[in-house]
Amino acid sequence: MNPEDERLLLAPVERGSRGLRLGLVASALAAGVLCACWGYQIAHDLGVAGINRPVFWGVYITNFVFWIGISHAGTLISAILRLTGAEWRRPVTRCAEAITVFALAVGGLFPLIHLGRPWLFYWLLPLPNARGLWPNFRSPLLWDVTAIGTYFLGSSLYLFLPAIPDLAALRDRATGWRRRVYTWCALGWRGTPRQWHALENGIRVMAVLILPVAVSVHTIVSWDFAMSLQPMWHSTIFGPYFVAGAIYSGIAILVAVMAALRRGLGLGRYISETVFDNLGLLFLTMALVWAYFTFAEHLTVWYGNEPAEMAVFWERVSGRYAPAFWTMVVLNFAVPMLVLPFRRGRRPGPASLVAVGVLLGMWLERFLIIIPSLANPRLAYTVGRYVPSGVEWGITFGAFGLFVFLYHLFLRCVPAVSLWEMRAGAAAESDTSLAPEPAREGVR
Amino acid sequence: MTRWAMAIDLDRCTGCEACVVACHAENNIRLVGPEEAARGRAIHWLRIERYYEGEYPDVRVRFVPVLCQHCGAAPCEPVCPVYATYHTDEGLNAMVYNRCVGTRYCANNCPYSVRFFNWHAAPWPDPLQRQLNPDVAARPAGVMEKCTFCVQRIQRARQQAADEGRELRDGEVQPACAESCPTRAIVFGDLDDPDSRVARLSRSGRARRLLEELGTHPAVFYLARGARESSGEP
Amino acid sequence: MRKVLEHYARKEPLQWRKVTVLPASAMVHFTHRPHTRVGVACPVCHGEVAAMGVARRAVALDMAFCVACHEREGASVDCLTCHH
Amino acid sequence: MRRRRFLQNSAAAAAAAMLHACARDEVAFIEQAVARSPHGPGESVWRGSVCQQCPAGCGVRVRLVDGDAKKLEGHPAHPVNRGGLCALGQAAVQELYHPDRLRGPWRLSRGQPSGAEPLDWEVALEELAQRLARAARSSPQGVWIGCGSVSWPAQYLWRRLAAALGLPPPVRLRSVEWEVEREAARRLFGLEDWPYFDLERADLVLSFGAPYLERWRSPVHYARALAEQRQEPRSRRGRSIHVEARLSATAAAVDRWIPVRPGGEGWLARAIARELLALGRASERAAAHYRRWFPGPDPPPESLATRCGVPQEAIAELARELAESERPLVLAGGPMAAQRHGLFHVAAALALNVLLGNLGREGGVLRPRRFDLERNLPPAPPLATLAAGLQRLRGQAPQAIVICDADPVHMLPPASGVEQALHGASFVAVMAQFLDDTALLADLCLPLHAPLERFDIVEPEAALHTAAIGVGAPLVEPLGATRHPGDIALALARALEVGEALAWPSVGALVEQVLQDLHRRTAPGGTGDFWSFYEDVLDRGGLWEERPALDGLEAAAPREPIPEPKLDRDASREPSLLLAFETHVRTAEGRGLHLPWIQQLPDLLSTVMWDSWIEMARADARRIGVRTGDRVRVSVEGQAAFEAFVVESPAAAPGVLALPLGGGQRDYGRWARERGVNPLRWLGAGEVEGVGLPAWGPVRARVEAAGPGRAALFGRGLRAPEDRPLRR
Repeated sequence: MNPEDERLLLAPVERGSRGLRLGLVASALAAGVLCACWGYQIAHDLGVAGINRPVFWGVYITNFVFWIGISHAGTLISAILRLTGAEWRRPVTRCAEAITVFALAVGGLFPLIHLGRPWLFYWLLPLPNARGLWPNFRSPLLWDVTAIGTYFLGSSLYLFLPAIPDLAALRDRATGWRRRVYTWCALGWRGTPRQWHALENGIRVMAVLILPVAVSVHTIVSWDFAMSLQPMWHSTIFGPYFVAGAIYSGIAILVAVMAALRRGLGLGRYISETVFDNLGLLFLTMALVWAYFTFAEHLTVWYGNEPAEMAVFWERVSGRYAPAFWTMVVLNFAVPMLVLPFRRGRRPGPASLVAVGVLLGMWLERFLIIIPSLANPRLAYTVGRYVPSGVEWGITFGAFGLFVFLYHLFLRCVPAVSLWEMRAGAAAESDTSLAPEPAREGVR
Repeated sequence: MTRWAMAIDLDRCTGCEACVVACHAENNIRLVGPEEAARGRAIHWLRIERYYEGEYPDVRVRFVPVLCQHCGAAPCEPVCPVYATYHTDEGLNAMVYNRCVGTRYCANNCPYSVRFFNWHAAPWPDPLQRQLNPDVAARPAGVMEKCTFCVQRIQRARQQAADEGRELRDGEVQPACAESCPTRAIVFGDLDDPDSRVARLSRSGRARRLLEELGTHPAVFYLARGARESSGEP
Repeated sequence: MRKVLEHYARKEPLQWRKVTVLPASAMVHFTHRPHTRVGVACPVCHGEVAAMGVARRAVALDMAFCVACHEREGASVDCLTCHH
Repeated sequence: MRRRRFLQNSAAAAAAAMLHACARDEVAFIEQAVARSPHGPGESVWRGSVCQQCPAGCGVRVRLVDGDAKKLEGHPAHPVNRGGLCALGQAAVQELYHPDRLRGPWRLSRGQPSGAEPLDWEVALEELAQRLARAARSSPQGVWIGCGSVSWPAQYLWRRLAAALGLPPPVRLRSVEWEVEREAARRLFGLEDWPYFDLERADLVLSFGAPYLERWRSPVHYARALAEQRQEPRSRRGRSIHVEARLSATAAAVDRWIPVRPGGEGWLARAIARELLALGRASERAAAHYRRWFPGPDPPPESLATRCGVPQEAIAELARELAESERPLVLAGGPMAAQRHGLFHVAAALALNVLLGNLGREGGVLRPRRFDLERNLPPAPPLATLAAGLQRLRGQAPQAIVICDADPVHMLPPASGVEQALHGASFVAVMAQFLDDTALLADLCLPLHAPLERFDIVEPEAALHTAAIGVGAPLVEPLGATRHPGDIALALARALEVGEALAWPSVGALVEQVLQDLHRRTAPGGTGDFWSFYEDVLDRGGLWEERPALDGLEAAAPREPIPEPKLDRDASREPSLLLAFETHVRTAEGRGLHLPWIQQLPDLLSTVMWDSWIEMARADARRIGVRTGDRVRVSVEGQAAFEAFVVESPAAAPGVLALPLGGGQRDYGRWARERGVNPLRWLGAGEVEGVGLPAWGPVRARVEAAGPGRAALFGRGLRAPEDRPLRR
């Protein structure tokens, strides 16, 4: 790790670039679409969305599940990689963890957007009040609030802890108000062995803790559906199915983001083809796991031949939602199977294209889990239809904008690749003693 | 203890939908215009479901008036995060508009699709608001609503009985649908009183409950079409 | 008092103003009957009107007030008792 | 307590000022409430009244709170409805507070949007009186008065006014099928009224087209009767069969539906009669009557089966069931009565009752019982029949036309000539609650009280085996400057100086006089105080006999044969047959469609809200490439006609399109304006043979796809999941 590397990695933070500024403005505008649409919706009531009876949940909940799924990229993957001591993780962890935090922030917005009376959302929190009323702890939605809250808190910490040494490095180089901010953020980091020891312990503890939380989050999200009586929702495998899907979509966005960083920030040297090759194998594995769950889920329903479930099944497979269903199968299964098994397919270019396809496919998967079930209730008289409205599309689009915007802000504040971890990695490789000893042991 | 329940005799129901309008008139159900209705936002706490059997020329039609079944084990209740819907001591599935934040989870978890959402606030062009029932709250936008078994009538009758220092009599409380029904197909009363009409009808051989196999324990009994002599009815 | 006489002179009905109001947005159905039947004294909610020069709202009629009394007196605290 | 007493006193002092006060601030509100509600503000009061949404005359109870009507319920003791109240009846309270109700007289300019101007009642009445006087002077035949009001005082006072002015009697404005059914009853039973069909005690009910569970006589009464026929207190469940070309709600609710070819109903009845005669079920006298009504030779069975579209064996089976039944009953009517051969269809079906010998018997066809309200009143000639009225309209263009409480432009086919006559007349006055299709063509529009705002008597047209009337009193303050149509007649009589012939100061006084007469007659020896009787009648909302009576009824001596259709070959090349039908709330009159509760009520079978629709077989829909909810363009006999939504029905016969009556008003308030299609504008089909009224009925039509649409359907699912065909 030489000063040249440091300069390159710190460049987006310290100097920025035209591309970054442009991206920031463009994504801010897109995020503005979300704000405008949501504002309009609050002013004109939820009726401006396309949801109706019986499709009470639509694109908003699709987005919620999608973004919460995406959030499994980071923390979960980085924690696994850290705990298993995979060396190639070093350039990956930071940007993966950031994905988690921002995807959670965006995903967490959707339950609010979808509320009939969003200004009363605090009633879902166990706050003391004059009426002596508590939230209903039996409701999976409350589990959601708890789990997502915990996960957000945990993954924020998990992003923040390993960033402390880098923040301190930035503090040392910055001037003016930036220096004051970085000083505050760095929490007095001086790089003493005691501090390194504490940090290493903290990161290890967080990595262990965050894993079950991450698994629980998407399990609980799946239970929003599985705990209900709706045909094709009431399924025991929804927990693992959703977690698998979440990790799958998480890897997809990780691949896409890393490819973008590699190109946009010129980080090819750090985010190497090896990294993509390894990630690609993981990606392929998750594609297989996802396909296995999807197949199992549909096969059991089809074989069971229960009338109410079959109505949903046929609607997905050959009815109104068949185009979406088969697009999903192609994007999530066929394409990855044709591309990822080959080393050339796992190179940044093709892999990121596959990843974008998988993201779209996973969005469709969430949509296909939610809407056909709601549109085909048990009492067949009430069969429904759902066409998302402009406001819903605007908010969906704006959510991507918001995510990109937050990510851009992040890139302007913290180096996308962890300086000290790269340094530690390099040190480990060349076996010089530049990096502090504890870091090598603990945070592999 | 009282446990409110309803029996609907499908052999008497002709599908005239008088109950549907009576429900609107009693419960201040909001006016949903044609555009919104086309988007699936129409609100009818009570509806007559019709199912065709067979094809022309050999067709039969079944009618099922469907309203909130006030399930003994209601799937809508546990999923509400704020207790806006819960079970009362009298077996009613309560919906508290004040408390509702509008997650619409209850509606998704209702196998009978009898819960409705206020996508917009209610328009009452003057002087239409003069018809509104003062005993029933006008719901704001963003909350769920559904059949209450005309709880305001239950309250009114109970007050009346308390004023007169007596217990409620069987048949004294009639929801708007039951009261309007031209064929007297709807019977309402206390299931815990073994002599009430509804309790006796619930024991009939013709009595069924809707989607009973889901274990929801509905409080609405449907009496199947056909002769009643062998059904052991009063 | 002068105002009352003026109204009388103009043969206009007195313009009473309601001071004890439950807004419609509270979606509460209150009737006096069950309360008077069990002997809840008027001042409990209305204050000592006789002792007031100008009538004013004596009690913050919020849900905490209602629920506290209902619990104290053993009246129903079921939501549907008042909200329907 | 003191404050309330004080309020009451001050309210009493201010009562007069408050009556028309529009300021609804809290204080005025409370005072009004205290003044009018005996129990104080916010308390409910229940009063009796009578429903006028249709001529059935159901008794109602009205819930009043603080002076506003809140809810209507059926009167449990009223013999017509016995506590029930139909959808339309329930919705009357919404009509009362409809924001587009006419609240004052208007000078209009024949459908032109410009030139409408509000008038004072004095000016309006003055003008109407002058116009009537002028027209009567030039030619009494040049004045044409039409009356569709179900209010007896309105009818009586307008008949009386016409007689006093030497004008022809007012014309009864009813739909075509109503008149044809009535003509059939006249010919078969010699009644100038409806017979009563004792459905409750019949063990087999066979109905031909009559939508008696939806919109026929009193659907509330007959629906209850059907329910009782199936159950209490019988030991055996009665059965019911319905014959109709389309699966109507009635057909769906009875035990069995027998689909016939459109226009085949009468032939099915003839075929059954043939079997009955062959089985020897009919008495000789009945058979003789039958032969004189239908003197033509019986077509051979196979020909009859072809004409009605029902297999021979099914006909024989049906006849056997009827013959073996102890108390069979046959009903007939509905839209089929308005067809060219409507009289044949209705009469052929009703004549089966004669063959089955159930006239004047329990569970059969009974003579209706009525209070003769006019027995001790100054005489007034009866209303002219619609046929006679239309003939007069066509014969000589009237100078002045007055329409009372009816919308003939909407409910009669264009061939009736009403619309043309309205355009041609030099003066048109319309009394209406809403700006309907007829009122749009008026020079002068006089707004009417809603039923709950006025004194009234309604004689139930349902015609029971118990005499009954409904009596209404003003229960709410009028919404605007409106009047009772009878009071308008009284005011005109005074203005035209025939006041001595109509000597009542108001309709209320007439109602009181009639009740005094009834008090004398129903309480022999003058027992009881009249005023307590009066209060009691107003409180109950009517007066009725407690026990039904079995009044004899005989077949009328046939004077002329019922005209039978000739077999004409269908020359049209249009592929489909388009017919119109009625539902619970969609009738030829179109009444009720101005109310949101009715518009948003899902049709029982199609579940359509807020619009008209075309019902067709799935195969037909696929052929032209449309699905439920898509729009189609319909052309009738080669002429482009209208567009509508398609609803596929598993019960629709191939090649038959069906369209509900009632929609397509040009105005009629914000919720009905330009909504749906009025089939009567397209389904004109010559003249009803033997009745002389413009017929409407199945016409040849063609449909083609007109793109996707956004139909408001409440229940898209047609079949329960377990009934869905298996997919492989």
